[in-house]
Amino acid sequence: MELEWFVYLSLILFSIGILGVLTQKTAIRILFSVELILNSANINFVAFNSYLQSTTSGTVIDQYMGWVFAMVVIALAAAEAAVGLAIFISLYRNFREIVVANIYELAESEEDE
Amino acid sequence: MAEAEKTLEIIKAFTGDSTADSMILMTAAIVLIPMVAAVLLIAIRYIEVRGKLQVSPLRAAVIGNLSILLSTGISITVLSMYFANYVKGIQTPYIEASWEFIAGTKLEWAFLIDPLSAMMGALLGIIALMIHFYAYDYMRHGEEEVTRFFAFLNFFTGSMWGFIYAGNLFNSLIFWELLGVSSYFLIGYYWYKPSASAAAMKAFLYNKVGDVGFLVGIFLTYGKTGGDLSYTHIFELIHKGELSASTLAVPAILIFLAAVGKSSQFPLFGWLPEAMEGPTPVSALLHSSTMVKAGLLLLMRNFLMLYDVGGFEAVLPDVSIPPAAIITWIGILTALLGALMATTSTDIKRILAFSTISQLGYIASAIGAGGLSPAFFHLISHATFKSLLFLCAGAVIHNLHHVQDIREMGGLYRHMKWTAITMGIGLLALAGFPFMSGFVSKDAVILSIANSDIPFKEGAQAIGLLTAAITAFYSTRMFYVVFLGEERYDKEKIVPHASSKLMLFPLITLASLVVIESIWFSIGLIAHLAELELPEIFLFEGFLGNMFGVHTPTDGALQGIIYSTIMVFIGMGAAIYFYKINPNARESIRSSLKFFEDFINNRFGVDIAIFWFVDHVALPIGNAFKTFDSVVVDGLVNFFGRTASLAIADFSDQFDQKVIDGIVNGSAYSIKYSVQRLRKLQDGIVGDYAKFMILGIGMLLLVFNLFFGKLALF
Amino acid sequence: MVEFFDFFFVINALFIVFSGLGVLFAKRVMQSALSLIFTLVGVANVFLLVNSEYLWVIQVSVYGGGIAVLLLFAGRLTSNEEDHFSFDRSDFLISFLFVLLILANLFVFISKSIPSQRGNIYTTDNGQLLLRQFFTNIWQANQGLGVILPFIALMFLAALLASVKLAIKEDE
Amino acid sequence: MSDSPISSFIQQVSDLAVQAISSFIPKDLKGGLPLMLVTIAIGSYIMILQLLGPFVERKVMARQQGRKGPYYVGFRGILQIPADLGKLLFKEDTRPENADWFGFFMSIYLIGLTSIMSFAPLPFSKALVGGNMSIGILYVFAIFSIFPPAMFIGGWASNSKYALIGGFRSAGQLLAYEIPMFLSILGVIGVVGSFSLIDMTEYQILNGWFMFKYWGFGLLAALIFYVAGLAETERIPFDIPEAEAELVMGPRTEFSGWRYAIIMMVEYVHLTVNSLLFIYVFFGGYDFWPFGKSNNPLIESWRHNELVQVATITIKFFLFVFFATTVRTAFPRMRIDQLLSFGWKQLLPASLVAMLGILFFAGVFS
Repeated sequence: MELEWFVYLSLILFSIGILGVLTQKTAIRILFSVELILNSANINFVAFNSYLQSTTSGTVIDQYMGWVFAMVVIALAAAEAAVGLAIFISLYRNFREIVVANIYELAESEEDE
Repeated sequence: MAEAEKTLEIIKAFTGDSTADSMILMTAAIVLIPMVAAVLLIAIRYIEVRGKLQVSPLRAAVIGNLSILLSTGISITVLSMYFANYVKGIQTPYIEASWEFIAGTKLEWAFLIDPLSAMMGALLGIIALMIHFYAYDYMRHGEEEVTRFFAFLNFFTGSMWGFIYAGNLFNSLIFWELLGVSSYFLIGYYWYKPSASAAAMKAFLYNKVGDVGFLVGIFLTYGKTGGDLSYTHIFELIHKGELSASTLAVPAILIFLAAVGKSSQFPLFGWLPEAMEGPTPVSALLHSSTMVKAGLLLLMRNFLMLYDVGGFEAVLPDVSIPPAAIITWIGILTALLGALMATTSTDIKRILAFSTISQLGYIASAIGAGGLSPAFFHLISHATFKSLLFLCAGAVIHNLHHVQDIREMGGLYRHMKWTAITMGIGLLALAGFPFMSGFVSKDAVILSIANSDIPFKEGAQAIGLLTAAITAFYSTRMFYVVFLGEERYDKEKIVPHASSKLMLFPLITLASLVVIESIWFSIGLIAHLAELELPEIFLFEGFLGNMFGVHTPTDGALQGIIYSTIMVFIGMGAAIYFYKINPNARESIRSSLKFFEDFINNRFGVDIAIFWFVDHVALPIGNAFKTFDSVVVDGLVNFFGRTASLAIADFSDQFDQKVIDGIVNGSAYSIKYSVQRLRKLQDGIVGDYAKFMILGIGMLLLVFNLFFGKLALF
Repeated sequence: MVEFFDFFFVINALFIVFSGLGVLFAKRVMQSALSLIFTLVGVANVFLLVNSEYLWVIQVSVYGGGIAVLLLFAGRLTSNEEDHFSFDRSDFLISFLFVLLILANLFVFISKSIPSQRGNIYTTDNGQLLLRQFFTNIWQANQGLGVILPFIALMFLAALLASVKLAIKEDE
Repeated sequence: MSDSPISSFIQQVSDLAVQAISSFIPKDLKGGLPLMLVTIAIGSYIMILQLLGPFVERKVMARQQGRKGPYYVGFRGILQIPADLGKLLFKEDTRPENADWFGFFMSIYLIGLTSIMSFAPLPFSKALVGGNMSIGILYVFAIFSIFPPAMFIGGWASNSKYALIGGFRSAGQLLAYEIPMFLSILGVIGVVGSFSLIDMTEYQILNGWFMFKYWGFGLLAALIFYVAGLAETERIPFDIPEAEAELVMGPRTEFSGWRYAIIMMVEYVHLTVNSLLFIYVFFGGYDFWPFGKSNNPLIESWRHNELVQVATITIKFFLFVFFATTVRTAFPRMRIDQLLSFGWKQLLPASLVAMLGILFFAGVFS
C-alpha cells in the first residue's frame, strides 16, 4: 500500500465526480457528484496526513493538519447539504422540477433579439 | 475706610460660600417658576381652544397667583438673606454665577445678585403679586380668555425677573426681547380691537428701534471687553483702568438708545400712551415696575460706562460729547414734556401714562447726572405709587363700565371712598407733597442734578423744579375732577358702587406700602437735615449710595427741599384755583393758549415728525434700495442668466451631443456588434459553463505537463 | 507479497469506484443516493486503513447518517415519479472527453511528482495512542491553525440561518 | 507428496490458495483459537439474550395487562420466539409489484448488517469483548447512524404511502434524538477521557456509578439518555413511524418473511444495545457495587470475577427489558410534532445542561 494508490483512487473518484457534475441533469444529482469530489479530497488529506506522520517528526500541525482539514470538509458538506435541501425545495416549489438545464429565467430569451 | 475696597471688590460666586450658592439657585427658581406657570397656562389655553376643556377664571388666576406668590416669597427671602449678610459684612455686594450657554464662549446664563437686582426683584414681586390679585377680579367679568391673560402676565413678570437678575449683557438682551414680545401680546390683548393691535404694533416697533441700538452696543462692548459681557467683568476692567469711559462712549450711547425705546424717553415716547389699550392691570404692571423700568435698570447696570467713578464721586468722563450729559438733558426734557402732556390730557389712564413718562425722565436725568442712588430711589417710590394709581384708575374705570374720560366722571368720592383715599395717597406721592415718598425721592433727583458736572445744570435743575410744579398741578386736577365736584357721568346707565373687597385689598396694601415708604424716607431726610446719627437702614438714600458705591454730594439739600416744596404748593394751588375756585379763568386761559394745547395734544409733533421721517426719508431710501435691487441687480443677474449662460449652455450642449455622445454611441455600437456574436456562448445553462471551465483547466494542465515538465511540488 | 490490507484496499477501491459510478448512472434518484451512501462508507473504510478511526466515525455518522438523510429527503421531496436518469449521448461524450483530458493530465502529473515509498503509509496498532495525542494536541494545533473550530461553528450557523430563511420565504 | 508434475502443480495451487486465504486474516489474528472461542461464546450469548429479551417482554406485558402471555411452546412458552422466527424464515418472501428492487434488497441488508455490527465493542465482562477499540461508543453511534437512511430507503422502496411516510418519520425522529443522546454522554466521556466502554466501566468500578454522582446531573443525563434511547428504538411512547392506527406498520409494512424477521430482530437488537449502552455509561456496566471502591475484600474480588460480571450484566439487561416493557404498557403515544419539539426543544438544552453540570462537578473546569 503506497501513497500513490490513495492518490490515484482519489483521482478516479474526483473524475467520476466531475463527470457527474457535467452530465447530470437534476440539481440533486449534481450535489451527489459534488459530494464525491469532496470525498476524493478527503482521501487525499487523510492519506497525506498519515504519510507525513510516518515520514516526518514534524510539529503537531504537520501531524494532524490533514485530519483537521478533513473534518472541516465534512462540516462544510453538512452545511452545504442543509442549504442545498432548502434551495432544492424552493426551486421545486417554483418550477415543479429541478432539472438545472430548464431553469434559465435569468437568460435572455431568443425572441428579444 | 475699607468700604471702598469692599464695594469695589468683585467676587464670583461658588467660592465655597454655600449661602451665595443657594441664593443663586433661588434666583433661578424665581425666574423659572412664573415661566413654567405661563407654559402650563398656555397649554391649558390650547386645550380650551380645541374645545376639550373649559377652565374657570378662578383656576387660571390661582395658577398665576400661586406662581407669583412663590417667586415673590423667594425673592423676598433672597433680599433678606442678602441684606442680612450685607449688614453683617459677611459678603461682598456682588454674587454671580453662570452656566455655559454656548460652549467655548463667554456667552453664558449668568445670574447676578447685587443691591439693584435684589431690591428690584423683591419690589417687582410685591407689586406683581398685588396686580395679579387685582387682575382676577378685574378680568373675570365678561372676559373669556382669562387663561391667556394670566399666561402672558406671568410670562411678562417672569421675563422682567429674568432681566433683573441677568448677569451679563447677552442674558439681559434675551430677557429684554422676551419683555418686548410679552408686552406686545399684553398690549394687544384685545386683538379684535383695531386700536389695540395698532398700539401693540407701535409699541413693538418703537421698542425695536431701541433694540437695534442695544444689539449694536453689545457687539461693540463685546469687542472691547474681549468677549466677556459679564457686568462684573466690565466693572472690573473699568476699575482697573483697562477700559475707560471714553472708549465706551459709543456703546454707552447705543445702550441709552435702547433705554430710550424701552423707557419711552424723548423721541420715542409715543408708544406708551397707546399702550393704555391693554387691560388696566397690564398698564399698572408695565408702568410701575416692569417694562419701562427695564431701560432705566439697564442704564443703572451700565452706569460705569457713562461715568468715571473716583472714590465716592461720579465724575463726568472726559469725552467730547459725554453720554451722561445727553442722558440728563433728554431725561429732563422728557420729564417736562410728559408733565405738560399729562396736564392737557383728559383720559384718566393717559394722564397716568404721561406722568409715567415724566417720572421716567426724572429718573433718566438722575442717572445721567451721576445720581445712581437717587435714580433708584425714585424708581422704587415711583413703582409703588404708580402701580397703586393705575389700580385705582382701573377700579374707577371698572366701576363706570369702561368710561375713561375724566370729564365724564366726578363726585365719585361719595360712592367709592376707599378707592378715593388710596388714590389720593398715590396722587400725593406723585405730586411730591412734602414728606411723601415721591417728594423725598424727586428732591434727591433734582439735588443730584444740581450737584453734578452736567453742562447747563442750572437750567436742568430749573426745568426739574418747573416740572415738579406741573406734576403737582395735574395730580391735583385729576383728583379733583375724578372724585370731587359734580357728578357728570351718565346716571341712567351707570350706578357707581364701592369697589369689591377683592379689588380693595391690593389698593390698600399698596397704599400702605406708599405710606410706609413715605415715613421711612422722611425719617432719613429729617435725620440728614438734622444731622442725626441713625442706623444706616433708616437713611435710605445714603444706604443705597453705600451699597452702590457711588454717593451724590448732598450740598444744598435744605435749599432744594424748600424750592421744591414751594413749587409743589404753587402747582397744587393753581389746580385748586383753576378747577374749584374759578373755572372760568381756566377756560379763558385755555382759549388763549389753544394753539399751545393743540401742540401738546399732538405730543409736540414728535410722532408726526417720526412718521414724516419714516414716510419721507426712511421709506424713500428703502424704495431706492428696492428699485436698485430690482433694476440693477436683477438686471445683471438676468442678463448673465439669459444671454451669457445660455450661450455657454448651447456650446456645451453641442459639444455633448456631437463629441461625447459620438464617442459613447460609437463604443456602444461596436460592443453591441461584437456581443451579438459572442452571446451565443452564453446560453444560461450552467452545465455548459462548467464544461468550458473544465476544458480550460484541462488545457492548462496540459500546458503545464508539456512545457514545464515536473513541477517541484516536493 | 499480497497483504491483507493491500487486498482490502483494492476491494474497497473497486467498491468505491463502482458505487461512485452507480451514483452517476442509477436510474432513480433514490438508488443514486443509496449508491452515494455506499461510496461514503467506502471512503470511511479508506480512512480506517490509515488509522484514522476518529475520522471514520465522523465520516460514517455525519456523512453516512446526517448528510445522507438530508440528501434522501431532498431527493424524495423534489423528484417526480417518472424522474428517471437519462442523458444525451453527444453531450455525455464531450464531457467524458474533457474529464478524460483532466484525468490523463493529472495522472501524468501525479506519477511524476508523488514519491513512491512503500510501507510508510500506515503505522500499525498505535491508533489509540494517536487518538489520545490527537485529542490532547488538537487545541495546540488549533492555536497554530487559527480559528478552525469557530469557523466550523460559524459555517453551521450560517447554513442553518440560510436554510431557515429560504424555507420561510417560500411560505409567503 | 511426490515430485510428479501433477503433485507439484497441486502443491503450487494449494500454496497459492493458502497464501490467498491467509491474506484475509491479519497477521496478529492468525492462529487465534481463543479468539474463535470468544467469538462463539459472545455470539451465542448475544443470541440467547436476543431470543429471551422478547420473551421476557411479552411475558411481562401480559402480566401487566392481566393475561398469561405465550404459554404453549416449550416450558411455559419459552420457545415461543424461536418458533416464531422459524415460522417467519420459512414463509414466502413477497415483494410489491412496483417496488424498487435495489432499495428493497439493500435496505434490509444494511439494517441487519449494521445492527449486528453494533455489538462489537460491548464488553460482557472485562475479557469477554468483541473488540476493545479506541473509538468504542462512537463506533456504536456511527453504526447506528446508518439506520435512518437505510430505513428511509426501505420505506421508499416499498412503493407504499404508509411505508414512505413511516420512513420520513423514522428518519426525522432518529435524527432528532441522536443529538441529545450523544450530548448526554459527552460529559461522561469528558470525565473518563476515553471512548472505550471498558474504560468507562473500570472508572465506575473505582469511582461509583455515574448515575448517582454529580449532584443529580448524572441522573439527569441518564434520564435524557434513556428517553432518547427509547425514541431511538422507536418503541412506545415514541413509536410514531410505525403507529399502527395510522400507518399500519410504518416502513415495515411491505416486508414479509425473512425480511420481516430481520426487521423485528433489529428492533430488539436496538433495545438490547441501548439498554447495554445505558448500563455501561451510567449504570456501572458489569459492576454490581454502585458506590465505588469498597473496603470489603470479598466484594472487591467478586467484582473482578469474570463470571460474576457476566451474570451482573445479564441481570441488569433483563431489568432494563422489564423497564422498557413497563414503559410500553404504561404510556400513550406522542404526536409527531410533540415528539420533534420535545426532542429539539427540551431534551437538547437539558442535555447541554447535564453535560456542563457533570463536567463542572467532576472538576474538569477547575
